[in-house]
Amino acid sequence: MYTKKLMEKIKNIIRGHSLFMLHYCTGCGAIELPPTMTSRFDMERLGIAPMATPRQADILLITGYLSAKTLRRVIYTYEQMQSPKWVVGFGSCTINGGIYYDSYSTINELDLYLPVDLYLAGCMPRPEAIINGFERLIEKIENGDADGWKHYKQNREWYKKNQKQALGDSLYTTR
Amino acid sequence: MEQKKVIEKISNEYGIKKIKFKKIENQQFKVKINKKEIINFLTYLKNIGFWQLSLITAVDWIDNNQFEIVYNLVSWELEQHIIVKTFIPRENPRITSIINIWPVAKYYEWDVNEYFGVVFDGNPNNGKELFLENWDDKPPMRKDFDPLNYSKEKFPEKEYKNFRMKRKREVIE
Amino acid sequence: MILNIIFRGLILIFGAFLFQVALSGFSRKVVARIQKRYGPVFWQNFRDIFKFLFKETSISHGFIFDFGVLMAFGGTMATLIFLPYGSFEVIPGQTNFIVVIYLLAIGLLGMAMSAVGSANPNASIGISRALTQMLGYELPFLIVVLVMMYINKTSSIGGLVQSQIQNGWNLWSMPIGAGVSFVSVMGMLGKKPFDSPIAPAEIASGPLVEYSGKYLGILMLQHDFATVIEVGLFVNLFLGGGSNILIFAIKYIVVYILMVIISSFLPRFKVEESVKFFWKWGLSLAFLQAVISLGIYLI
Amino acid sequence: MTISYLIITAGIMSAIIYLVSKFNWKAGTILQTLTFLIIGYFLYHNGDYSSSQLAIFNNISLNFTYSYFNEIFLYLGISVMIIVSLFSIDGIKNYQYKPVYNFLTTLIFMSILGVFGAADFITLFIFWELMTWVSFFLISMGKKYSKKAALLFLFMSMIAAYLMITGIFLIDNAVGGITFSNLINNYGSISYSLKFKILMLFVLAGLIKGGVYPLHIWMRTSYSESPDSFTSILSGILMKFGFYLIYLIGLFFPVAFILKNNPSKLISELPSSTFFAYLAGISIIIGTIAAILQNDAKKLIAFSSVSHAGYILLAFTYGTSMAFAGGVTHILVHALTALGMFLSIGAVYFRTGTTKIDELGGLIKNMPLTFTTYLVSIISLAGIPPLFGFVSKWMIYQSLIINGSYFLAFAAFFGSIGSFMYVFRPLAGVFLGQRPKKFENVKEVPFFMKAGMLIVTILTVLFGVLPGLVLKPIISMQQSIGIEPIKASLYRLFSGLTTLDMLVVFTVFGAGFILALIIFLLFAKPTRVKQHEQYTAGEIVPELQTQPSIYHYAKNYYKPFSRIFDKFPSMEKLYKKGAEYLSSSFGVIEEFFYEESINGYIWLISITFLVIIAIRWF
Repeated sequence: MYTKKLMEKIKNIIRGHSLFMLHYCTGCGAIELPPTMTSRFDMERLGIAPMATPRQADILLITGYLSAKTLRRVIYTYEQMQSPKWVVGFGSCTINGGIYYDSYSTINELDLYLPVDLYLAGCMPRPEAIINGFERLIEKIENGDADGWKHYKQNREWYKKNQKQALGDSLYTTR
Repeated sequence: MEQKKVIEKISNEYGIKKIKFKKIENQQFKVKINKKEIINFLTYLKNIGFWQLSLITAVDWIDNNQFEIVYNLVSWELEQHIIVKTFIPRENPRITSIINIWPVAKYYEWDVNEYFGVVFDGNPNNGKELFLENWDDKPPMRKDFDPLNYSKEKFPEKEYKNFRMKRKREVIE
Repeated sequence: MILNIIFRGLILIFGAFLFQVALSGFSRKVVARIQKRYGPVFWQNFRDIFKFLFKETSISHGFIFDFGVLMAFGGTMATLIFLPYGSFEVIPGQTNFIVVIYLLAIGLLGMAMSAVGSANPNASIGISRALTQMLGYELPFLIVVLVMMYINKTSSIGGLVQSQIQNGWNLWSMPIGAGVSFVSVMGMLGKKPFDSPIAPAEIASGPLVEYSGKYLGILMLQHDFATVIEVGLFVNLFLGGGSNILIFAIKYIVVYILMVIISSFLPRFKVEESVKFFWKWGLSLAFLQAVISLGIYLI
Repeated sequence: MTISYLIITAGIMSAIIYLVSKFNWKAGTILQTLTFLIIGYFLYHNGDYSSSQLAIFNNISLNFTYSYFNEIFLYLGISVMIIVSLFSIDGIKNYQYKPVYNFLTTLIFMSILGVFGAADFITLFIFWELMTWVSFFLISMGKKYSKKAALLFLFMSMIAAYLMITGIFLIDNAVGGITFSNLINNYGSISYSLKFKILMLFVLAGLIKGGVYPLHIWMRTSYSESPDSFTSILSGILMKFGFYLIYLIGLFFPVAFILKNNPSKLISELPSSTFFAYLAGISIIIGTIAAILQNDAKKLIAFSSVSHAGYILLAFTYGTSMAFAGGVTHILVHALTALGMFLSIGAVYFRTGTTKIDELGGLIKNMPLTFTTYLVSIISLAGIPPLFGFVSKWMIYQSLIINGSYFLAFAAFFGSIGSFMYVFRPLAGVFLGQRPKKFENVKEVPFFMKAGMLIVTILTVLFGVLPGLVLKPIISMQQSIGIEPIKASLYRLFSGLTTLDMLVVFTVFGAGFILALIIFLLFAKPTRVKQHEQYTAGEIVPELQTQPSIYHYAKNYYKPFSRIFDKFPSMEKLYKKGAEYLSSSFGVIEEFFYEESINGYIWLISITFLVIIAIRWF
């Protein structure tokens, strides 16, 4: 029992310091990522690197507003990622809709559809804020608090219900 | 060619006297025309050099109970940009498609059809899906459509009971 | 005897794992410094590999998807055995160059099979590019090595190392060939100008597109082992191996870091461009080296 | 039991098999398999190294021999025929004329015994011609354009036959007899220029049959259009007749081989062997590139045969003991692998009705054994270590390295690496990738087809691990014809440069695989997903499944590569242009050659024969 806990702790520490994020930029916040990744702020020193496919990625970044049409793809992509996996909501649009709060085609709150582990507030958050946010995420992962993927698995029906409400019944699910 | 000459040419050559041209800029002018004339007029314009259709769009004049269909044509030889407008009633909006003159009109008309509900007779894509997936309300660009209401209904917000606390996840019914 | 061989084989595989994974982590740091960044810690690659191995879920696209990965990983580990490392040989006398080159191909074939077995078109495109590029980089390298084997009258790598101990490094005796082989090895490793098979922004990391969790971890290990073989071949063939394993390792590090530095400031070739590059410059220079060396040898 | 009796038996059995097949085709095919098995058994068990004669008229007889120099070819022929016949028990179900097919393949078997067992040139020629005519009918039983393909095959074979019969007449003129022993005894009396002529005639005939560039033009159409199980025979055995001829003539005219280890003699005697070695190198390169660019699986393998014909010719004309043994081994390798590839593609055709790579896909789920056969065959063909193909390639490379032939080595390496590209294409396009909806219910082939493929697979692996099984008869063959034999034990091979131990290679590979398996099993178990669950930049694909080729990347697989060769000429087109020019110039002759029916052509051939006979005897 103790060894299992220790093993889990080690795994979490390893996971926290090796985060691959998916290159699936959905909104305007993606423009803040290049400075975060390149020389000035250098995200790689935290062990965070961009990845091209959801199969290899650990973090799904939702960078800003998310239209309903994109949400369908994002859900599909999220389900293709392998757990443990984390969702980071980026900018105020993912929190409450932001300036698109009354749009007929963008969603208001991401947390209803995907289990968000970390929100980065701002419109848009500066690279410093992003780095700060990621450090917070690493901390959460190391402590085992970032368990959105487990929550998604356990409360699948609730999430599916919300997704269907927003997207209609023709939502494609993988399993 | 100068704008005046172009307008003169169109007024002289095209049979109808009543049409009024209005200058917007040195190289841009607009004209309002009857719905029945639209095919003939556009064909004529294409023949004298306006061979590029750059946009078809619509405006919802809800107070007049009318849709305005706008055709933007460009001529690179005459160096002019013409905006042709026509009005159709808001109830049961129908107009003849111009895909036989400009094949590219298929997509512009499809777009207008999806967002305003205007039916283009002769366009095969009326009523099909282009940008909106599983749309279940009235066309969204109409003035009587309320986006805020729709957004509240379709994309609700979660209510947080205790916002300051470390947010524990729980299923909210 | 057999137990001894097994033991030494396991030691070799484990040592190669520690060495190369740490080195490739270090090379990330080198690249970062070239780009004026701070860069990750040198054990970052251990974290990455173990993170993937410890993933709780991973997906499989069927039997061949698993089998190909095992074939690639197993074949590459087997190839590792047939190379001399300084004075360290796992099975004495078994260092046949042609066996090494062809066993290495097993890794590629297994990987190709598995990737295409995932039925993702991106993977297929990547594999078609990788195989096409292979026709480019292997030929100049093999021609140069052929000259070397002809002159030294041996085709075992151990024999070539021995002859270099007597006659001096092949790097000095055939410098053009060494240069050609250096570029060829960069092609084998898929380093920067020749990385069109994995082009992440273009075909979503190509063959690797469908791999997740432990599959990806295993393939990262496989890539590291393949790196050990390919760079080790270069060190053995041109830099005279090493009298002990430490000297071998130092030479290895120099060659590898040099490759990393060169590739860090180069853009990417299109695949037919890289084949043409290898055929135009690589082959002609390799044949030039052949003529020169043969002339010297016959005189 | 001498060969002559076996041949008579085969002849008689062909009639019986035909009758039985008329009654019940399956029984006929089983009888055919049994016949081949029994004949093979008798040859193995009762066959003593001896010569025999089969008298036809009082003073004309056919001479046969069974000895070290041809036994390996005899066994190769018999085993290929047994495997194909086993495969045919279920495999010829869809053919139109099954009894005739069985009858003709039995005749092919007879001609194989005759050609490989012949002890004089006329016997060789008679059975060679029997094979040509029977093949002509067999090819024309195939697919849509098979008649045209058969005509082209016949035309090329006829050229080969004319060359050969002229050579035989020259030999007869020079030494007064056409038996092999007669030639050996009187070899010294032939003048140098005559030797050159005879050698050229025979080698050219062999090259046509062997399909070496630029005489390969019959192969593409004949291979792709003929019935599938016959294609395996065609590439497995009949193509090797050409190389048997080269090998045979090489024995008597020691220009190609260093018979008594006298290199200086080789150089002074004839420059032709270098020429042929370079021709072989070109053949390897052209065949490889052409194979990479094909879309039809059978055409692809046909061009790969051009490339591998180049390897065999290269080994034979290269002139070292090692290369020679490598060439003979490569004949066996190519026979086995081509058999495996054609049988598995034939099995795919049997179930799906197409061999176009871009129309198929994902068949591994339905046909695992077919896939395994194909996989093992291509690994062997590409020359990857634990399998048989590596042995022959290793031997050829060793001899190239010892002598430092750069261009030839370049060609050989090119063919070897290029073979990865072309063998992988059917693997990716036919067996892997996305399966179209219409092939969802395809089943694995019936039992006997499976059995045939399984035997090929097992043999390929077995000979790879224990190459000594094959090398032993080759060593005795080399001893019997006076070449210094290569050094080899059951699983070890020695060249002047290094030692190859196939068992160690195999064991290490196996150990590596097991270690990989252990590491694989240590970590969490994966979940299986459906084939359409793909990374597609977020797009969802199940709807696309109705359009098969959209999501299966098989069309223009090597498009970037083919762009390099956009402006290169094609030999076939060149010949066609030449033919067009000729046919427009010689309108009268055209009527004979371009007749829709083949009557005119047969008439022409008969006239030619009559003329030849008339000149000879009157």
